Amino acid sequence: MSTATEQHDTHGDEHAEHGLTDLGYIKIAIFLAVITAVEVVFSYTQEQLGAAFLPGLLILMAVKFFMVLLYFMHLKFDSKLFSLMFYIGMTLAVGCYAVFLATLHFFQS
Amino acid sequence: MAIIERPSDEVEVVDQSTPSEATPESSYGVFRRPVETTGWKSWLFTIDHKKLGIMYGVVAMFFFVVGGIEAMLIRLQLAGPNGTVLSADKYNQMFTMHATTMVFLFVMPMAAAFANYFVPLQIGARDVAFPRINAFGFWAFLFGGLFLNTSWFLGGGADGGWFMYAPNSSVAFSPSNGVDFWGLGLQITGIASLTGAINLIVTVINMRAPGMSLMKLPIFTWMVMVVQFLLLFAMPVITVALFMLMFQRSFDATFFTVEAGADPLLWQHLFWIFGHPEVYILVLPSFGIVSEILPVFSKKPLFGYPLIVFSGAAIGFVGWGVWAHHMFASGLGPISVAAFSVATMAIAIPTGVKIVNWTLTMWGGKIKFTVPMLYAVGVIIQFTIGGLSGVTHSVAPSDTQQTDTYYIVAHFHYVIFGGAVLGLFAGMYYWWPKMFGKMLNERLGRVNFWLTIIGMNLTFGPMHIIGLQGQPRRMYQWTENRAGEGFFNIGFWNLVASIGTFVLALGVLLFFVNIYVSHRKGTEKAPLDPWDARSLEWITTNPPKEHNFDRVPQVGHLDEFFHRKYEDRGADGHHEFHQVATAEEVLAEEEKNADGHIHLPSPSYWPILLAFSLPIMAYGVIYNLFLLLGGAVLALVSFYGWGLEPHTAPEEDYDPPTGTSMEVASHG
Amino acid sequence: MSHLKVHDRTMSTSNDSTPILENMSSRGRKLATAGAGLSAAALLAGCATDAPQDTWKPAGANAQKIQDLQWPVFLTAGVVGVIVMAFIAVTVVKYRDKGQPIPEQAHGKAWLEYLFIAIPAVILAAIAIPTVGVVMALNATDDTECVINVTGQQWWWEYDYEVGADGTICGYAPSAVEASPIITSGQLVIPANTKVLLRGTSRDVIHSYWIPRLNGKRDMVPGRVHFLRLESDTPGIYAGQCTEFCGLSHANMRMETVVLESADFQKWLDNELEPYQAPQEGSLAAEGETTFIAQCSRCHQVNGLLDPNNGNIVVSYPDQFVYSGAAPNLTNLMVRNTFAGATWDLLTPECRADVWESSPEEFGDKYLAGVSQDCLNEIDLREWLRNAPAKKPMYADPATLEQTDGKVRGMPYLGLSEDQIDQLIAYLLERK
Amino acid sequence: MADTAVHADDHVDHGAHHTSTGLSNNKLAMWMFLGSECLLFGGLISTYMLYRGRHSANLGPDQVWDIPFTSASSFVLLMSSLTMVLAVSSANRDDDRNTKLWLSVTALLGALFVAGQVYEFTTFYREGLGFTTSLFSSSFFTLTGFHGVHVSVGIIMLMSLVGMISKNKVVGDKKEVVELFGLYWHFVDVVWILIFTLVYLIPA
Repeated sequence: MSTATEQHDTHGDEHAEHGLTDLGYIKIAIFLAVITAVEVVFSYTQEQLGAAFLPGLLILMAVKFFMVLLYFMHLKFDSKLFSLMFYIGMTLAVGCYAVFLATLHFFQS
Repeated sequence: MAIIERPSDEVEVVDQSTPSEATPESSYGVFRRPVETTGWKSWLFTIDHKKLGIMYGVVAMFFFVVGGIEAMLIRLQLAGPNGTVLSADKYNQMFTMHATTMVFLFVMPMAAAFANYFVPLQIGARDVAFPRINAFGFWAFLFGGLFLNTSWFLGGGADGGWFMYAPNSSVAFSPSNGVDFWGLGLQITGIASLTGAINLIVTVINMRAPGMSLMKLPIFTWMVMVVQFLLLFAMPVITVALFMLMFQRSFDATFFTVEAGADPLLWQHLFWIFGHPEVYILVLPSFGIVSEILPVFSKKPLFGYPLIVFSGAAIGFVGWGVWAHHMFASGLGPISVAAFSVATMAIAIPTGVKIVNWTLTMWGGKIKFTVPMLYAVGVIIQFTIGGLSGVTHSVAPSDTQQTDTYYIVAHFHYVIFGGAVLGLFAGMYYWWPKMFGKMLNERLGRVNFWLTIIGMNLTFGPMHIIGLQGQPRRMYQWTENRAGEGFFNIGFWNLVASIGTFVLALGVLLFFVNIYVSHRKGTEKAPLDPWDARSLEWITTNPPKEHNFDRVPQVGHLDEFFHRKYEDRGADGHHEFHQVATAEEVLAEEEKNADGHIHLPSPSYWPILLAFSLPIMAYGVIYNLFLLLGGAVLALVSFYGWGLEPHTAPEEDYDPPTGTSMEVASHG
Repeated sequence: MSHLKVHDRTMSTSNDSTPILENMSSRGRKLATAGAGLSAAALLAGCATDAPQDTWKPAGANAQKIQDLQWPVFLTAGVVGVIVMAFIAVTVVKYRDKGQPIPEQAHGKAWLEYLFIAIPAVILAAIAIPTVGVVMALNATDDTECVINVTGQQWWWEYDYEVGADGTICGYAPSAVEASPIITSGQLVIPANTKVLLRGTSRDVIHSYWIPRLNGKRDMVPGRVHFLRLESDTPGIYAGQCTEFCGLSHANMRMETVVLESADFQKWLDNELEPYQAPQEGSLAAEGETTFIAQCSRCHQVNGLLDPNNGNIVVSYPDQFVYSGAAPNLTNLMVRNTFAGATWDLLTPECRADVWESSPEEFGDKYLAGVSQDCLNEIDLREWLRNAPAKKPMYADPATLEQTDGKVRGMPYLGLSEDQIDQLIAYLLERK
Repeated sequence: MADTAVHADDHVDHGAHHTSTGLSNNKLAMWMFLGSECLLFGGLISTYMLYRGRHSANLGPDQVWDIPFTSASSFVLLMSSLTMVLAVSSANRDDDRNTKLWLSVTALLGALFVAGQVYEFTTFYREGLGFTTSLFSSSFFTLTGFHGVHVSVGIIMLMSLVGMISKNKVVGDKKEVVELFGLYWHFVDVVWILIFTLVYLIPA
C-alpha cells in the first residue's frame, strides 16, 4: 500500500493519467498476494482471533478490492466521472442489498 | 479514421483528399454493407437515431393497442357481477399481460422513442454515442415483445400477475409455458433497456453541443438521463430474479420452493428493488415532456429549473429506498414497515416540488391552450390526484386496508395513465410536426384530449370508491353479496368504470384518426416553428435532416432557441422582449454556416442479427436446448461481425457510387 | 367526504325516505342510483348499507386505530388537492393569452421554492409520527388473549383452535368434555371483546387474510409465520376476501369472521366438541354416511365418524390427493353458513339475510341455529357436488396434473349420481 | 452480453478529444456497465448469503470447501490481473509484441482459473452436491457460475483481441481497446476477491 502511494506522490499531477510503472504494478500484485495469504491464515485461525476474525477479514477484502480498483483499473488516476459511475452502482448495491438482507433477518443469525 | 457521409442532397461536396487512418479495408469482403437510405432496408439496418425513434414509437403504439384490448376485455368481464366474458384462467392471463404489455412494451419504449429521437437533437448532436447499439436495443425490444406475446398462441400467456410472486410462479402452480415466456421476454427487453441506458447516458454526458453545460440541458434530456441511470442500476436486479425464475422453472432449481427451505419474500424484495425505480422510469420522461411544453406555451422559462432538475434526481435516488412499501402487508416486521413508510412520505416532497413549479411556470405567463398544452395541464391535474392518493397509502397501516384493492389500481392508473401516458400524448402532439413535418389537427386533438380525460376519470375515478368499499384486485368475478347498496354500490361504479374504458378507447381511436386526417394527401406542411418553441431540436428542418444540424449549434442559454429569436430591450430592471428573428432566419443562419465535414456511420446488419439471436435462444430454453445452441452461434457470429466491422462502409459499397456527393473527413 | 358522515347509516332507518327504498329490490335501487343525479345519490347514501368489506367502517379496536389515522390523512390530501386545483384553475384563467406582452424570462424565486419544500415536509412529518405509533401498536402481540392458527391454501382458509396450557380454548373450557383442538374452515368464530391473535401461514402459495372491518390485511406466506390481531365488541358476521393473488380461483377465496357474545361462544365451543352422532339407521342420511365414507372421506374429515361396516374410525388422508395436503374439515359444516372457500351460501337468500342483517343482540342465536332443511341453499350445494371444478375454477383436469404428481388443487369432479347427491345432502344437513 | 457489444462498438467521433467532457465514450460506457454489474453480482451474492445455511446436514459449505485449492486458483486469477495491467502498459508503449504476450498470458491464467473451477464443480458433484441438491448448492453454483461465465467470455475476448492485433484488424484505438478489456477483466477479478472472502473464507 505504502509503495503505491509513494509511487503516486512522486508522479505529480501532469503524469496522473499514466498510472504506475510496471514495477509499481508488480509491487501491488505482490502486496495483494500477501494479503490473500494473510486472509487464508485468518480462515485457519478463526478461534484464536475471536471477535477480530470477521471484521479483520472484511477489511482485508476491502483493501484488496480497492487496490485493484484504484491502481489496476486506474480509477485513482482517471476522471472522477468514471469513479462516480462505478461508485453509484456500488453504493446502491451495498445499500439496497444490506437493507434487503436486514429485513430478512440475515444479520440477526 | 475515414468516415463517409451517406449520400445527402443538402450538403455539398467538400474535399476528398483528407487522408484517413489505417482502417480494416472492407466490411468483410463477403457481404456488401447495407447503405440504402430509402426503402425497407433503410429501416431494417438503420442506425439513425431518428428512424429508430420512429420505429420505437410505432411498435410501442401497436403494443398500446394490444394492451388496451386486454384492458377492455378485463373491464367487460367486470362490468357486472359474475362476469362470464373470460374464464378465470384467461382473466388471470389478461391482467398479467395487460400490465406487462403496458409497462414494458408501451410506456417504456414510447419514452425510449422520444428519448432516441429528441435527446441527440436537444443536445445538438448528430447521433447517439453508439448508433449500432442503439439499433440493437430497438430490435431486442421488438423481438422480446413479440416473443412475449407469442405465448398467447403457444399454450397461454403468463398468469401470475406482472409482479409474478413466488411460489405461485412455479411450475406446479402455473404449468403452462406462459411464465417462461414472460421471464425470458423480460430478459430480452431488459437487455435492450440496459444497452439503451448506457448509450443515452454517454450521449448526454459526452456529445453535447459546445456551450451546453449540464445546467443548460433541456429538462426533457435531464429527466431522460435520470431515467437511464435508474434503468442502468435497476435492470440487473430483475435480471438476477428472472434468472432464478428460469433456473427454477426450466432447470429444477429450488430458489422459491418452500419445501426446500426457500423464502418466498426473496423474490418480492428483488422484484420491488427493481419495481419501484421502474415506476419512476415510467413517469419521469413524461415529467420531462411536460416541463418542455409548459414554458413554450406560457412563454416563460421553467420556474426553478435547477430545483426541478434536482428534484428529478432526488426522486431517482430516494426511489431506491422505498421499494418495500409494496410489501407493507407481507409481514416485514414493524421496524422495516415504519422505516419504509417514512421514507415513502419523504419522496412526496420532490414530487410536490414538480407540481408547484409547473404551476408557477404558468403563473404570470402568456398561456396558449394548444393540444399539447391541454395534455400538459391534464398531466398536472391528474398526476396530482394520483400523487395525493399515493400519500394516503404511504401511511402503512392505512395501506394494509388499501393494498391489493382497486384503490391502488385507481392510484397507479392516475400516476401512470394520468402522469406518464398523458405526458406521452402531449409529446406526440408537440413533436409531431418536428418528426413528420405535418401538424396534427388541433380541433380533432381537442376532442381526442377531452374524450381521453373524461374516459380516464370515468374509468379510474370510480376505482377509488370500489377499492375503499373493499373490492380486491385480480378477481375474475365479483359478487353482489359483497357489493353493498346506495351511492357506494360496487356494482354501479364497476359499470361506470367499464363504460369509461370505452370512452377512453374512443379517445385513443381519435388519435389514430387524427394521424390519418393530418397525413392525407394535400394537407399542409407544418410551419418550421409552429409553437414558437425554445429548445435546440427546433433549430433544424422538419423533419430533421439525416445529420440533424447543418452546423452544430453553439449554445449560450438554457432556452437557446428562444434567445435567438427574442431580445430583451428593457432597461433598469424592466424587461421587454421583442422578436428579433424568425425561426426561418435562425435556420438560414445555421445553414449558411454549415459544417464542411459531416460524417455519419453506415448502417449495419449486425444489430438486428444479434437481436434476433435472443428470442431464438429463449425459445431454446423453453423447447429445445439445441435451439439455444443455434441462437448462441448466431450471437457469436454477430459479435465477431460487429467487432470487426468498421464504422463506415467502403465507398464501393454504395450503390451506385455517387462519387462527388460523398465526403471523407474527420470531425472538425 | 359524505363518506365520513355515514358511519352508522344502518341506524338511520327512521329516516323519512327509507320505507320506499326498503321496498325496492336491490336491482331497482341500483337502477335508481344510476339514474339519479349526484345530489339524489348523496341522499341515497344516507339510507343504504355499505359493502360488507367497506374499509371505512371499523368494527373493532384495530380497525379503529387505522381509521383514526387515515381519515385526517385523507382529509389533508383532499384539502391540499382542492387548493392545488384551485391554484391551477386561477392560473390558467388569469394568465390566458389575452395579448399581454411576453413575460419576464425569470427562472424562479428561491424563497418561494424553499417555502414549497417546507410546507409538504411539515405536513408529512405530522403524518409520519402517528403512523409509526400505529404501526407499532398493530404489531404488538404481548396483550393477546386468544391465539388461533390460520392456514391458507388454494382456495380456502383453515382454522385451528389450539388448547392452551390451562386446558381451555381462548379461556373457555368446554362444558361436557375435555378440551381438544377444533379445526374448521371458511368462517372464523371468535368471542367478542377478546384480543385475538391469528398465527398464520400457508400450505402452498401466498395468501392474504383480510377482514376490512376488523383490521388491515396480512399476507400468509408458506414457510413463514405471520401474526394478525383481530378484535370486535359487536357480534355479527364480518366479510373478508383473500387479497394476495393466489392463482386460478383467487376470486373464490373468501372468508368471514363471526363474532359471538361470551355465552354464545361457549355454546359454539360445546357444539364443536360434541361427540359424533351417527344418522338414524335406514334413513337417507345413513345412506349418505356410507356414500360419504366411500366418496368424500379420503379428503374430508368428519370427527368421530365410524365405519358402520367394520367399526373403524374413518381418517382422511388428503395429502395423497390434494396438492396442498389438506381439505376442509366437515364435522360441523352446517353451523357455518358458507362453503367452498366461503364463496357460496349454505343458506337461502332469505335465511341468509335474516342471519347476516340481524341485530347484535339476536345474532348469536340465529347464527348458532345453523342451517335447517328449509333454509338450505340446495341449488348451489347440488351444483357443487355434481361438478365442483365447473362451479369454482380449480386445477382439477387430469391432463394438467403432471407437475403436481397427479394431485389436484381443489375439489375434483367425483361423478356422483343424483341419488348419491341426495344422500350426501341429507347426511351433511345433520353435520351441526 | 452487452459487454462485448460495448467494447466492440466505437463512437461516431472516434477519439476522446471531441467529446464534451474530453473523456472517451467507450471508457465511460464500460464504467457504467461495471457499475451496473455491481447490482447483478450484489444480487447473486446476497441470494447466496441468504441461502448458504440451507442444505442437508453433510453437504454444506463447511464440509465441501477445499480452501487450499480455492486459494491457489484465487491467486491465479489475482495474478492474471497483473498480467492484464502489464498488457495495458505495453499497449500504451505501442509495444504490440508484449501486448500480445501479456494478453495471452492473461487468457492462459484465466483459463487455468476456469479449469480449476470446473475441477471444483466436478468434485462437488461427485460428493453429491448437484445444482439442485439444496438452496445452498443452487445459489452457490449460480453465483460462481455467473462469475465463471464472465471469466470465460473474457478469455474469448482476450484471445480474439490477440488475433485482431496480429492481423491488424482492431477497429478503433488499439490502446483504448486493450484498456477496456483490462477494465472488464479487473472487474471480474474484483468480484472474485469478494466471492473468495465472503463465500469461501467466512464460515456459514
